[in-house]
Amino acid sequence: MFFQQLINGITVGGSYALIALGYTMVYGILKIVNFAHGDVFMIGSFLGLFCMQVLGMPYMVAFPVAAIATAVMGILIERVAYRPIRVADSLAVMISALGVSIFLENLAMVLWGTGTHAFSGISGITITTYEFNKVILSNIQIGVIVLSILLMIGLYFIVNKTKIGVAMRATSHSIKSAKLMGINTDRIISFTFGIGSALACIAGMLVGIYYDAVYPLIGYSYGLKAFAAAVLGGIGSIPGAMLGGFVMGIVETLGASYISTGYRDAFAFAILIIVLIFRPAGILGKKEIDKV
Amino acid sequence: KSDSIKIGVAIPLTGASAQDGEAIKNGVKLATKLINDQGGINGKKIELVVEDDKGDPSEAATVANKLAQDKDISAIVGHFNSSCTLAAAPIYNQVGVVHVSPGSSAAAVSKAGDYTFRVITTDAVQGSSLMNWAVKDLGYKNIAIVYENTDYGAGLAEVVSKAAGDLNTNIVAKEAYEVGSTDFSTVLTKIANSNADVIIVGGLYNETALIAKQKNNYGLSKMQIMGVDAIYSDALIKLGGAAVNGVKLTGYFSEVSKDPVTQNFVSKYKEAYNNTPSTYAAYGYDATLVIIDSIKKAGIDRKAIRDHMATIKDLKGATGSNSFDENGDVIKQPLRLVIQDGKFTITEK
Amino acid sequence: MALLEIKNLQVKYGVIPALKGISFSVEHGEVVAIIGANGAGKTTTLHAISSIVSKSGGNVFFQEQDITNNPAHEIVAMGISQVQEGRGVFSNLSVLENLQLGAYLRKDKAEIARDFTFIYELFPRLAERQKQLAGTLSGGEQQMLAIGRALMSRPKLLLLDEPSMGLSPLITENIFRTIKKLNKENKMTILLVEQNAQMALWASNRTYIMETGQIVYNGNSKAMKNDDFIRKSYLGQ
Amino acid sequence: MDQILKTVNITMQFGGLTAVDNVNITQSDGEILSLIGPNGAGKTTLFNILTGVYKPTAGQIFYHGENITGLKPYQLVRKGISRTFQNIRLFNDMTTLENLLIANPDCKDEGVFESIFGGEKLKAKRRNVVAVCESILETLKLQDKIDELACNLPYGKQRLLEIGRALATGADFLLLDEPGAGMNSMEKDELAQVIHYITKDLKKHVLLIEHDMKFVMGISDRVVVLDHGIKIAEGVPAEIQNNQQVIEAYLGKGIPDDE
Amino acid sequence: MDKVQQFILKNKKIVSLLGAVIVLVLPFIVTNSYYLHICITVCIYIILALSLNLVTGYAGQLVLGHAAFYGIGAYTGALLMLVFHVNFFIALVGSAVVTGIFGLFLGIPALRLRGDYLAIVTLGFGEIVRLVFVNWKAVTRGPAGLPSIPAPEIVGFTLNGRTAFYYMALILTVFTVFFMVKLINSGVGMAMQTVKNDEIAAEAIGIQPRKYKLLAFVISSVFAGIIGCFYASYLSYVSPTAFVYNTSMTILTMVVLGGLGSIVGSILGATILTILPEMLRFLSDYRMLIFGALMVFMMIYKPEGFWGASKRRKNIYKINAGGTDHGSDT
Ligand SMILES: Nc1ncnc2c1ncn2[C@@H]1O[C@H](COP(=O)(O)OP(=O)(O)OP(=O)(O)O)[C@@H](O)[C@H]1O
Ligand SMILES: Nc1ncnc2c1ncn2[C@@H]1O[C@H](COP(=O)(O)OP(=O)(O)OP(=O)(O)O)[C@@H](O)[C@H]1O
Ligand SMILES: CC(C)C[C@H](N)C(=O)O
Ligand SMILES: [Mg+2]
Ligand SMILES: [Mg+2]
Repeated sequence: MFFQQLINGITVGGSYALIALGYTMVYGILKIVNFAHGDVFMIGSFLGLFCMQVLGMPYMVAFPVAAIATAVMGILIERVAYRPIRVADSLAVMISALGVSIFLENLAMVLWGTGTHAFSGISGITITTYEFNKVILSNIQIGVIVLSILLMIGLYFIVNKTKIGVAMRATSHSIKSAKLMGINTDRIISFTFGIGSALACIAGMLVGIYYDAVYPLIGYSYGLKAFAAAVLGGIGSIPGAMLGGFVMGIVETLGASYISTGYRDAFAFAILIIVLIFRPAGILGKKEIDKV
Repeated sequence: KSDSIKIGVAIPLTGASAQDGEAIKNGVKLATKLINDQGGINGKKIELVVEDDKGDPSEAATVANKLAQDKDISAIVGHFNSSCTLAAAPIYNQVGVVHVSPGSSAAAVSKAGDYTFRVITTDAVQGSSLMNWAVKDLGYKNIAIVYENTDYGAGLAEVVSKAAGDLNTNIVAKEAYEVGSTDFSTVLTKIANSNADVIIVGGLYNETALIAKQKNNYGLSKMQIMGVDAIYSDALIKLGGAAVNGVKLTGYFSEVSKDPVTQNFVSKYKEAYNNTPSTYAAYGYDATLVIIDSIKKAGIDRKAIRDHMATIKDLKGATGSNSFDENGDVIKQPLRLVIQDGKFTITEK
Repeated sequence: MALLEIKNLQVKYGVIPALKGISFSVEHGEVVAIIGANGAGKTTTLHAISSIVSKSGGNVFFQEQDITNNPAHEIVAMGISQVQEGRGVFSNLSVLENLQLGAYLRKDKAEIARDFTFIYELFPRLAERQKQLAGTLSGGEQQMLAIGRALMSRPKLLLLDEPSMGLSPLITENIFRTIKKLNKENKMTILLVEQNAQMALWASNRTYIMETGQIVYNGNSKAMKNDDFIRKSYLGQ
Repeated sequence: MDQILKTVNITMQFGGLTAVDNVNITQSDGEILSLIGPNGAGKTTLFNILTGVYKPTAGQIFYHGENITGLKPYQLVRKGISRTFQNIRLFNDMTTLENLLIANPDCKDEGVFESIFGGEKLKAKRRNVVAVCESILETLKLQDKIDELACNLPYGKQRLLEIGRALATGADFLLLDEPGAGMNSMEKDELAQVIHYITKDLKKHVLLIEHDMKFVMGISDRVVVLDHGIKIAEGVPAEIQNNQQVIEAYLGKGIPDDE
Repeated sequence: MDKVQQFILKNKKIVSLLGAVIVLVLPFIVTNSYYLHICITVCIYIILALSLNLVTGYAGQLVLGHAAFYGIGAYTGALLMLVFHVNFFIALVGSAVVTGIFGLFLGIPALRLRGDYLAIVTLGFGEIVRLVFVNWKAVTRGPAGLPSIPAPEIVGFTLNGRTAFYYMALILTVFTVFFMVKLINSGVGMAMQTVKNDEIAAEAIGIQPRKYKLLAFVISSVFAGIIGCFYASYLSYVSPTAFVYNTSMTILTMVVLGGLGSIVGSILGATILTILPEMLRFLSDYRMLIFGALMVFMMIYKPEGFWGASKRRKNIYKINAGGTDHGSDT
């Protein structure tokens, strides 16, 4: 059972990781916690479903189309709700994000009803399971894990090895200084929100297909856990978000399977608190330099 | 005074239980429409005052205060979640206005006060009836319980455990999940490693559908799933597809019931909303019928309504015939249902 | 027309005016200094030119083009580069990355490499510390980095905001010599804001004096050095 | 003369970098001591060690003969050591007066119960605290900015306020890190007067870092020069100004008037 | 809003007198129990917002799990009354003590963590506390909650009318406001603010940041605990669903929307955010949709909050010391 649960944990962790990447990127650049990110994940999932169900796209098309649509939405959210108050206290932005979150949840309820929607029979992906030595693994589980690792590597490459990546890091340090380098910081910020939102959409669709469900409030618990995962790994760090997601998924799954399912989420948060007490900047986070 | 009769409706329209609140609202509206189309009660039309309690007890208290103070409101349909009913009941009872819950099945509601009624039986009734079926008639020996970690799910799980104890069967797994969970891999892996031969779900249709579907990924495709009326909803079948065929449940409402009142409800409901009613829509309908009957007989005085309601015997509704005991709890016998070819059907086995 | 021409420039912070309508110009190949007390609006002037703060009135012309409403990154692209007060280095990036960012808008790889060599010759300390995070450099080192970074964009006009702040006499001297050298040998036009009036007058051709958001005096730097009133009020002699 | 401060072989390393290398300095009673040296010489680092922000890699610090190595900044304040920062660190959301009030021991040691339910005794105490702080502000010519938020003061005034805050702690030993940075020559003159007042009238001790040689040489009794973390010279201003090593490392030849 | 603010500041005495009179005679004017209930709810949220404002607005420690303290207070009070049959007023003290201890407990990570890291820890703490309420069935009865919590009793006299609860809530609110105003303008309060502004500078003037952080956490949680106990008795029922993450976020929104670090702000924020959703009830299904949009709008419109701390202000410390100044910003 242990290995099976481990696989289960890694799969959940993979979806946390994908969402956490968005949190981490936005935080890294604007130092704000985008509380609406979990709901962007939900909308992304719905948009994917919409593409396949209503527009009849095959999943290979629906994935990029929905991801782009979600990216546009993310960019729009930043424009409307965050940009006007970027210079204000970061708590103001956080509350604005909370407003966006409430708005998106209720918008989804108005658009798609309050109920749960299935992906099966719509996505065209059938779940196939493979059994190795009593451990069962499905094609989608493999997809979630592989995709999240690939996307992380890609993102890490973008941020650390490309010009736009350096510009992102410069913007994250000081928008004013970055502007004086000739960086179009608004565009960099939009780009960041776009990427983060697209990732959330992909996560939303993978989760939707794998667990075969999406509903308007699904972003709440995924968002919360992914946020915690991003912090656990060291917010602002891309490999950190990844690692945080997996650790979180594995810990909650093992805790639930060997101790108590009722306390499942408590294990996730307990590991977060314990790790932070010993590593205040998260597992891979860098301590901020504070030269006096 | 006014030429209409006001009935309050306090249900969750946003939040995790919104889907059920919506169903109840439809049921209540249908009952109201039917009576209004016949000219209302003594020439007075019924007017609904609908309030959202979000499924949150604090909010329920606010809503209860709002409805209770409105002297024009004769009676209230509500609340849905037991926790909300328990938070709101003291307020209604203090003011002295009847509320009929269409969904709160927790044991504690029995003692909530003289003005508290419900058209759903307590979990104990359905829980033991379900276990009798599972153990005595179907012969299951090892029971796994999967329940939502709410007042409802935990309460039902307790009732089921107790019934299992009385019947000398084993509970081999008892696993909780948070409402809205989509990942049941952990729970199902645990069950796959127990030697359970049936899963009793203490939760609602959405999660039940997911459990039914996901269980196939863990080598549990043959596993029987059983539940109570909370899973009776078209959504279960829509979401669960083929995976929910064979799911067995107890309940009071069935679309295919031969009962004319039920059939009338089903056909009118389909006509009005273009989809099939869930069990909660039916309860909402019945709660309204109970109130309408009381107003018809006793007028709009709040106390008089209560006094009449306490005496109601065998009032025919969509969920069977309603009679109340001294606690305001409804007395009725559950049906046995099974899903066959994507349809809820009545069964004897 | 001059390289840079400011006409009736106004800036407000909230309701408080920081610039009350100033006009001045910088010719090709000149070093122009702005001196004045704390809070006079010197930094604000530079920020307004670079479009870091929004203007409430007036115009800025650069190479005869109205750039009043262009966004900051376009202004850099046109060839105006600013060394911020307090340096504004990217403390979480390495010295090397900071310099690379200076060349953010450039695509000419070979020329960039040449400029790296030039800057490392100008400031050997930076060459030694390429991998160090800029945030841990000392004040003087950061100032060198900030100037070096601004030069990496090969600006036509370099705006310098208090380059001597917190620097040792030797480094201050070096930096001012560098400024003169850049002006002479590389034909760079420089607008210099400075508290150290003595240095400013020495390094510049012309000087403006600002007080509470206005230009109150301007003249030839050499002449001003010998002006009794200036000596008394601004040079503390 | 009494010795206020003495460091013994203070060393500070950051990774591979030795920012302060075996430094021994002493300061006697009544003396204004200045610390100069090139940028990155380790002056601020030494201040951070003296005020407990960093723990030295090696060496000891004695204050009035007592070993204070490793004490925390807030503990050192209670021993009478206070400082200002190279990069101004005021409490920006608080007013000028509040910045001083909270530094005053009587104010910051108020208890919760006392502050809510305190009666006449508390009032009297507070009256005294306010009077003390207001007089400091007067000394610094900041009295007309008393209710201004600290962040809204001009830069030069902010530097003065930081000195005022250090004074308000009641410390006798003030470490000032580039107090004149960003000030014009008139403001620097005023600053020099303030420092004189602190040392000569209030009989407090000042150790300062400064890059303005006119200022340093005018005010200091003695000067210590650091370079690459090493003490390369120390002596009275005249000696230092003519020290060849110091000129090469730090002072430079100056810009001739006619250039 | 600015004009309103100025007007009120100018006519402070009259406005406060008028306010006091209205508040005192309210139950005689408003006989509608729903409105009175809203007023009581407003009081509850004012206390929650003020207590959160102390730790977040003044001491600068972002807390996303304030509802946990509220819940701990409610459960402690409920259990003391139900299981140990103690009087409400003793239960109130019990709740204060227990939540205070938990506040101290949560304050410890705050000593090591900064900003958003602390925020997520408090969020996690809040979730864990909720899960304990849900799963520790032997004590809390789990999700079923604790019904039939008695109303307060004074010398054999039960205070269970809406009016009685209103006055109790009012007294608690007035006391809290009094306490907070005194505290933030005292040495203790100013020390907390220095910690928010700059810990290194605070240490450099002899303030021990950890002491004041802990103090802020403890005081903040004590007040949340007290009002939690009141809530339990008022509603006569507690269940875990009242103390969820959403509640914490609502309280935080009140504080920020009102104006971080401003007492008037917290009071305003709590009042507006309690009443606004009630006024939007007519929108039924679109209520929360509009509410979310309004929240964004209000934040954009006034990022510093309705009553952001004004730029120039007087300090009460000085006034209490016998200074002649009469203005104050609270
Ligand atoms: N972001 C801001 N918000 C509000 N007021 C500001 C802001 N920045 C500057 N000011 C005010 O504008 C005026 C001009 O400031 P500025 O920084 O341009 O002066 P300066 O001449 O550069 O002074 P210094 O020599 O101190 O650098 C000052 O009164 C200052 O307090
Ligand atoms: N926290 C730190 N981590 C790494 N290196 C540091 C740190 N603090 C200081 N340094 C290094 O130590 C050396 C001394 O720095 P310090 O700030 O003490 O110089 P300083 O003499 O005060 O210079 P300045 O006059 O420019 O302020 C510098 O090379 C600096 O880069
Ligand atoms: C949540 C629902 C299933 C309602 C449930 N019957 C209750 O008693 O709360
Ligand atoms: Mg300036
Ligand atoms: Mg220094």
